Amino acid sequence: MTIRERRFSRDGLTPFQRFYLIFFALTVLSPLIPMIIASFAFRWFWPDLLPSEWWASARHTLTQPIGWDYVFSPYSRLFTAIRNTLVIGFSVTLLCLAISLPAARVLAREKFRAKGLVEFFLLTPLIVPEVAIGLGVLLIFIQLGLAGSFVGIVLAHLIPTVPYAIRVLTSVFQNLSTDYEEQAMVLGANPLKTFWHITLPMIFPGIMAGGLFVFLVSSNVFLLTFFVGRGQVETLPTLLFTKVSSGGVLDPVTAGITLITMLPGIILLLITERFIREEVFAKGFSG
Amino acid sequence: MELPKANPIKHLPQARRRWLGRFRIALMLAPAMAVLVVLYLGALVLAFLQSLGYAPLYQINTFPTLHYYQDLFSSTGFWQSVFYTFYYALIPTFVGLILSIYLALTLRKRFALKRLFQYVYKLPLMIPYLVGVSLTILLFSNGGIIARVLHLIGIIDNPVEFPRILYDHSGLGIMIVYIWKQVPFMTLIIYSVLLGLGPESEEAATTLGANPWQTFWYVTLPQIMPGIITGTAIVFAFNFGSFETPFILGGGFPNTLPVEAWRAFDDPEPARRLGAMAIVMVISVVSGGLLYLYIAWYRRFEKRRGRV
Amino acid sequence: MTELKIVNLTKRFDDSVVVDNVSITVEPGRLVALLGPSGCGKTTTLRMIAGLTVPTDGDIQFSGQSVLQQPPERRNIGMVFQRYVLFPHMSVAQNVGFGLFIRGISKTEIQRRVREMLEIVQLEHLEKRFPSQLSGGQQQRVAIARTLVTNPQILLMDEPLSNLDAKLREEMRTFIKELQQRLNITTLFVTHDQVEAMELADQVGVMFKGKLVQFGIPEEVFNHPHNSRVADFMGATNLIRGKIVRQEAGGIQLNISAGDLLVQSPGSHALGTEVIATIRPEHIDIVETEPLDKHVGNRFKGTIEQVVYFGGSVSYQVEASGLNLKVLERSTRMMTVGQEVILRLNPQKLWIFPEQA
Amino acid sequence: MTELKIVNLTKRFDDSVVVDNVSITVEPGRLVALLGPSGCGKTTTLRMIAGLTVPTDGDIQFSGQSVLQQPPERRNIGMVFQRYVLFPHMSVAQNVGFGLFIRGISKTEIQRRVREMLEIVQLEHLEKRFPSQLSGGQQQRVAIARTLVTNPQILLMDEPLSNLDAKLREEMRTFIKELQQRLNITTLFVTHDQVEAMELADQVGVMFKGKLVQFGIPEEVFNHPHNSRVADFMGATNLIRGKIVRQEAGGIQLNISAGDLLVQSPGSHALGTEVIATIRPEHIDIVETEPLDKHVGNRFKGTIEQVVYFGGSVSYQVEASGLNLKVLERSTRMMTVGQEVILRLNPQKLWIFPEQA
Amino acid sequence: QQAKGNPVAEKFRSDFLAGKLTWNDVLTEAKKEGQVNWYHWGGSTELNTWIDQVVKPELAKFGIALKTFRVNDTRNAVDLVIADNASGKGLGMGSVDAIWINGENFYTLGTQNLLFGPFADKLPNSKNFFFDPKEPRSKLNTSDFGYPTNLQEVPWSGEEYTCYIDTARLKPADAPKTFQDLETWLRKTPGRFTYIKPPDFNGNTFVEEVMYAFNAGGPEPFQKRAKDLGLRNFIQATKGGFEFLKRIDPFLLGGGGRDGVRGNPIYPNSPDALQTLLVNGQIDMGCEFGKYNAAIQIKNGRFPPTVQNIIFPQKDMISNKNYIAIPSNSPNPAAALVLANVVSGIDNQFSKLSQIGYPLGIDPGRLSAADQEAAAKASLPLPGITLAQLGDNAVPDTNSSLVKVLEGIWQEYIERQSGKPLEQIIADSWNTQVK
Ligand SMILES: Nc1ncnc2c1ncn2[C@@H]1O[C@H](COP(=O)(O)OP(=O)(O)OP(=O)(O)O)[C@@H](O)[C@H]1O
Ligand SMILES: Nc1ncnc2c1ncn2[C@@H]1O[C@H](COP(=O)(O)OP(=O)(O)OP(=O)(O)O)[C@@H](O)[C@H]1O
Ligand SMILES: [Mg+2]
Ligand SMILES: [Mg+2]
Repeated sequence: MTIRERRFSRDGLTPFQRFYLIFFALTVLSPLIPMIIASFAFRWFWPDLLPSEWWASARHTLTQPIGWDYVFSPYSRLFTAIRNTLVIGFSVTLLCLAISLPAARVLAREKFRAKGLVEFFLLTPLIVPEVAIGLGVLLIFIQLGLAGSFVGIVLAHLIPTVPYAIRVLTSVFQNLSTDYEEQAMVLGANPLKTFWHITLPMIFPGIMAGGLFVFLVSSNVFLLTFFVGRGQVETLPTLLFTKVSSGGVLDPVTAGITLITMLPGIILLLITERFIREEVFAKGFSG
Repeated sequence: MELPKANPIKHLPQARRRWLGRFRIALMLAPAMAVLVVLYLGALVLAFLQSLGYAPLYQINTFPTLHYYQDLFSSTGFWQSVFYTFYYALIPTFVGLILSIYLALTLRKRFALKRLFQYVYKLPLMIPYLVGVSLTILLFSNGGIIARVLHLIGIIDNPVEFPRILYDHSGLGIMIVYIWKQVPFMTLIIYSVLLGLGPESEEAATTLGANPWQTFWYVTLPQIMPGIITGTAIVFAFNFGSFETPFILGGGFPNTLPVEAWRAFDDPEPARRLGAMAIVMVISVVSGGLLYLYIAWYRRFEKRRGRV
Repeated sequence: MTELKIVNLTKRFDDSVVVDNVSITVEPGRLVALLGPSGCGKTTTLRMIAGLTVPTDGDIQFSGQSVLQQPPERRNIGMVFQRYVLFPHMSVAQNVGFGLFIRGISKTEIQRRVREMLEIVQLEHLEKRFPSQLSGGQQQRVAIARTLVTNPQILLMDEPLSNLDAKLREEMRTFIKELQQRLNITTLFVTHDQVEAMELADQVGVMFKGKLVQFGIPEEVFNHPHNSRVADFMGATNLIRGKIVRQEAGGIQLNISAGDLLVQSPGSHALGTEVIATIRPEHIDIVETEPLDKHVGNRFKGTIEQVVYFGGSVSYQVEASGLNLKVLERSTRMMTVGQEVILRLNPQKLWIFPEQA
Repeated sequence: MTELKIVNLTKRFDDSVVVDNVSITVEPGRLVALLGPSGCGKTTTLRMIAGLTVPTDGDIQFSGQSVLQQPPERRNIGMVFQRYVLFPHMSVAQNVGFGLFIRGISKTEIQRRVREMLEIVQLEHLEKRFPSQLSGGQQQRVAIARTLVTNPQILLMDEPLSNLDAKLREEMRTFIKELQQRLNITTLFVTHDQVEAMELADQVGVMFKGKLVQFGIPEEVFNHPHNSRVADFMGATNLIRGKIVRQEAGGIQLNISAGDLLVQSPGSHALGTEVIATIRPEHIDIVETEPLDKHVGNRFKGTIEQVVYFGGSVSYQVEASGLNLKVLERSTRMMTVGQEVILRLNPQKLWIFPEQA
Repeated sequence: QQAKGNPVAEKFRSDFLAGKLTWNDVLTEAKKEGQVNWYHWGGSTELNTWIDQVVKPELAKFGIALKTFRVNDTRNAVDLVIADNASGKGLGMGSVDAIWINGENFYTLGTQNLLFGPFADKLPNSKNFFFDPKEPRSKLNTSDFGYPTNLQEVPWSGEEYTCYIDTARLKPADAPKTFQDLETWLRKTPGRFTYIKPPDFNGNTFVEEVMYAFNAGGPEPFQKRAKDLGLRNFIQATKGGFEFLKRIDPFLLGGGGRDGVRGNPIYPNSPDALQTLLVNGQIDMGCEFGKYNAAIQIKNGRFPPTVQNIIFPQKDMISNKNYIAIPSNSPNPAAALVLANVVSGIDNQFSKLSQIGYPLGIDPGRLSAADQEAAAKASLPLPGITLAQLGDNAVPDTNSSLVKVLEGIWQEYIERQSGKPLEQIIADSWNTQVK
């Protein structure tokens, strides 16, 4: 850009906007630094900005693993929690997509009586608080013997995820003109083949976006897991809850687990940013 | 009398298709509906029955009784809880909305490192609230990083002098977590609506003589309203029903309704658990009702303006 | 070759009748254009033939056989959509081969026939490309190839050119004309562009609000519209009101504001009937100076009121004793505003129809 | 009335030059059309004039005053966008009144002027409607009304008709022409449709790849293209290669495949230069029988190879000793394929330009 | 009303309780069961690690896989037992084999008849405990918060409510020794102390100690069941204590610092939160369960080395034991018995003491002299005080039927600052909690 373009253009940032972006980036990123420091601390008392003794120098003086040694030891149950989080997340994603796809397709394409009612009902879980659902679901699951089981948690996670999935997928189907499917039918494809060869590949990015969203919600949900899991199934959020709910200072283990808990989200973000297209969201949430 | 010419062949496929179609719609909706009806609606119904005194699980059956609601409404703690619940839910929604709108508008500009920033700003969206809680504890507690920095530069002497942000009824810590986590969410929604809008209508306003502020106020804002409504509705509903953040960072009794519900449910005394269900019902009805009114109001507003 | 016949076809959506008792026969190997303004039910008619929409009433027959009971994938028709509708996740070759692939034809056979088809549409060099990498005209040609590769018995085209720009549209028009003639495939072609219909069709059907208003060969429809709506739609904007004063072998004598008008239009009308005569702008001659045979034909003195230069042609607005006529000429000469001229309205090019409410 | 002058205007995006050193002057009250294929930089030029895009180089002057430093909202221009861009949340009246409202004008005054403007665009009965309830043409008229109500000094229109269908487009063309002449507003009109440019413009600028290739009155540009790209773009598809063999007062003599060709085109060329001669299809005459003055003018014997009926006109493809020429005639007579004819190429309508690499 | 269990497990129980089985039979049965689900409070990384490091391999030797469930609150495990039972899952069918438990939760299981049965004296390692009711030292083994254990749980750890100070700011000599001292000190230096908020049991215990100290009769009436004590006596016993708590409320951390001016007193929610306040220098003194707590925290870097224990309040330091209980619907009852036996073994008790500072649950009086010496050696040095001092000042816990009542009074009178007269608050709480 020439100087003139920079001077007159409104495409660029104003100084305040520049400051705002930097401030925002800092609020997101800068807490990570003390968190990393905290995870490597051993003695870190007021008012020191840096620990007076580090994990590395203290770890061999004790009989039990501390700090990162503990985090990565089997005693922390971290890997169990990660595994559970992933297994639950993927199961929820698959199941949720499987039941949301047909519903979304119907909602996007068909007209029928009570459609408005169905749509409204499918979205209300978004606005009814998790505690309300959680306590009730727990009561049901206790009766069904599903409390504290994986299946129970997966089913419970469907409640907050199905509305999102349906919303996103409905907009995906709405964006997909029926022309393609009709063209395929005219070319001789029966409905099943049409779905497999045309519809599915074409909505794949949308499915990915929806799936990601579902996975994200599932891996972030604490309360339902906590209620329904009854302490028997530990995921990253419940593990972290145990650590931070005491209200004390952040010890190195908690700091470490906090950092690890961020990882799935960061990895997901890195590999999938291109799928979380703003456009998909636009349709999903502006209606 | 002349019989109407029957033409069954011609009308048969049509009739069959329509019937099949109706059946197909029901079939395709069934799985999702079933899950939600059984789990979600079932949960609410069960909670409702319990709140009315029907709980064979605890060998209690005084159905129907409004006793638990009466107890609830007559305690002052409950009304304080209601106040705090609203307070902690509304302020971050509102503040977050303003921050999000500005961030979304800023994001449309061209700037260096924009791609990178697109990743950075979405980060809080991707990680659990508890991580936000954890970060907040580290930074904002009385002996936390910020207090230490203030000490270093000589503003405070002792952690006691640092303003209480956590574990306090001011709820600042709770709101910080909410805002930190929700601004990216609302930004994403508003930004995506803005992208769908394109710059054209704003440019049109500009060529008609509107300055940037007028353009925003009269042209951009009304058009991103749908995004704002959905975003704030979801965020408010979430905050209203959020548990872990006020549970950990809140100031203790009286805390938000969800925390009170949890406390009551956690009580070994079964009768108190039924009280929890009464709280739960209040939360659901208030949150659902409010959002219904909000959206209905918005619909009417839009209808008056000829949209919808 | 297949004959396409639709009989009393009707489609009702909710309460509105979108296609109203339409009957058309497309003879084997012929191309019929369905012409009409936006929303008149053209697409709906086509979709019913394809089986994508179920008719409320009436029948559709391919070579005399009703196909109402067959789902679209079994009707063996080809349909080209307005917006090409290429499958974005498939290459050109895959798009073209899709219909064959679905029929379980062997890979080598598919390859052979796809290549053959791409040669016909002159896109053999692009077979590896994806739709997003093609221009509009190329996309449309792929869409046509994809449709034709399965040897459909009927070809349906729904405004296939309306998304192309002017230049491309003309090229594709020629291309489609040639192709259809070469393959001799029974075709129903939907458009809202008269020129397109005229150029391509063996016969033209004009639809208004779900009804088939006129059906015939292009010149007939073009020059002899059934009513003023058709006339207007076909671009015959010169409508002259008059009353029939005489009727004889040589033609019909009208009394119009500017005097008398002789029309050589068939049909018989009662004397005194109020009618509308129409003549296309390009069928009016402008004579600069009074010719010798002063009293022959329909001549009117007029003044040029507006000149619009269209490049190849010039359009004049001429006011002639109460008549306001539009005249279109090749731009080999240019007249100026205010110039006095004489208009000659060829009686054979004039056409009358009853005045409407 | 304001004069619009752009001087050496250049815009670079990243590394590509999108508008390259373009200079145009639009005289007060005149309408200039900027014509060019998609992506040639027309919109960018307009946006720079409006202030929506900052030029890399060059100047923009309104009545001699540079406006570069003024933000768009202070330039007092009116801009009509390709996709209307009405504010969906405002009624027609609110849309039209927006520019006045922004200027803080009183409510009653706004109401008066909006009503006045809506009368001009003949939409007074729709003022309460919302954009989504209007047809394309109505929307475009609202967009124009909205733009004009503030009395802009310059009017910029970016392909305002390209989203309308053929019939509407023609109507709107006339409407815009009349309006612009009535209001006498300096206008720059962008289009990729030659006919539109010809019909509307006082002067036409042709752009290719960011460069202004030709600028002049419509007839000039239409009949005398500077090079074959312009010729092709303007629809003059008959390109005849030849070599200059003689040059005299009466014209230039070319040697072409079919014999000799006389061209009365200005400019001097070296003998032996390879050139291209062009003539528009509508400027070629077809003579059915050999006329009396046998040796006068450029005459070539040919055979009709294809006949396409376009309604008002007929297009013939004629092969004449190696030349393949397209001829467009009014459809007052019809010739048939295979018929032998004589083509007459009017030397005054022929035009030559150097052959390009 | 226990749900019916599966026949195999039921037969095992009746045989075992009838003394028909040898310990080897139990081991065989346990090996068949193959695993054991132990629910315990999981808030201590040291304990979690120790269980995984020590108990797990120990059980593996018997062919039993130890699965531990780290619950946030023991109540969750109790709920699970209740829910399982309610849905008809009896012995051999539930999900909880063993719970680390005491007080109210045990009381809940006991009153609902959801315990496996009197097994404690039938374990080989029961030799390490006094169970004979005539022996006064058996009291902590047979009575849990005043509720008889009936041998349905076996002790595995003991604790004492202990306070600590940071000597960097408060010299041991200046540290309060009684609650009167505490008040004087607080009025001099307001804000330097606070206690954990009830209903956390650490908070309850502080309140209980205050009650003991301000009751003329000392701890004695608080050992009685509510029904036996009576409301009138209860008011008598608690009034002074609560008035004291009310008096110091404005002088606690954040409390305003003057009589009649209530600021925003901070009652931390948990021991962790309390420790944070101490480490940040916001308070100089704190109290919680854990004889060895300060020592361990110093060792693990959480406390600065300047922290020391003090004896406070003299003669009123509550001491108790906690236990392993087996619920009536334990899916692996034999393995649960083996677990209970293993953790009450001498070696494991010593290891627990030395490695993570959890005091012995077994009775030193039942150990050989050599073992007693080893125990002394195994225990960590206490900063500032001695084990003997702790023993001298120990008093028993409050009866579990009274705990809720105290909790309710505290919440109403202190936390919610109710304007009602104290006696009425006490009566109200009594009436809602005592059935
Ligand atoms: N599924 C439907 N439900 C209700 N009305 C419909 C449906 N499909 C079409 N219509 C209505 O039927 C009428 C005719 O539609 P159709 O698409 O056939 O018109 P068309 O002649 O193809 O117009 P265009 O030239 O704009 O494509 C329109 O008024 C349209 O709104
Ligand atoms: N903001 C931009 N950044 C980069 N390139 C741009 C930008 N805006 C336009 N261009 C490029 O500049 C070229 C000219 O664009 P412009 O919109 O001016 O073309 P146009 O002549 O209006 O075409 P059309 O007829 O399709 O509207 C195009 O190749 C386009 O891709
Ligand atoms: Mg159509
Ligand atoms: Mg453009």
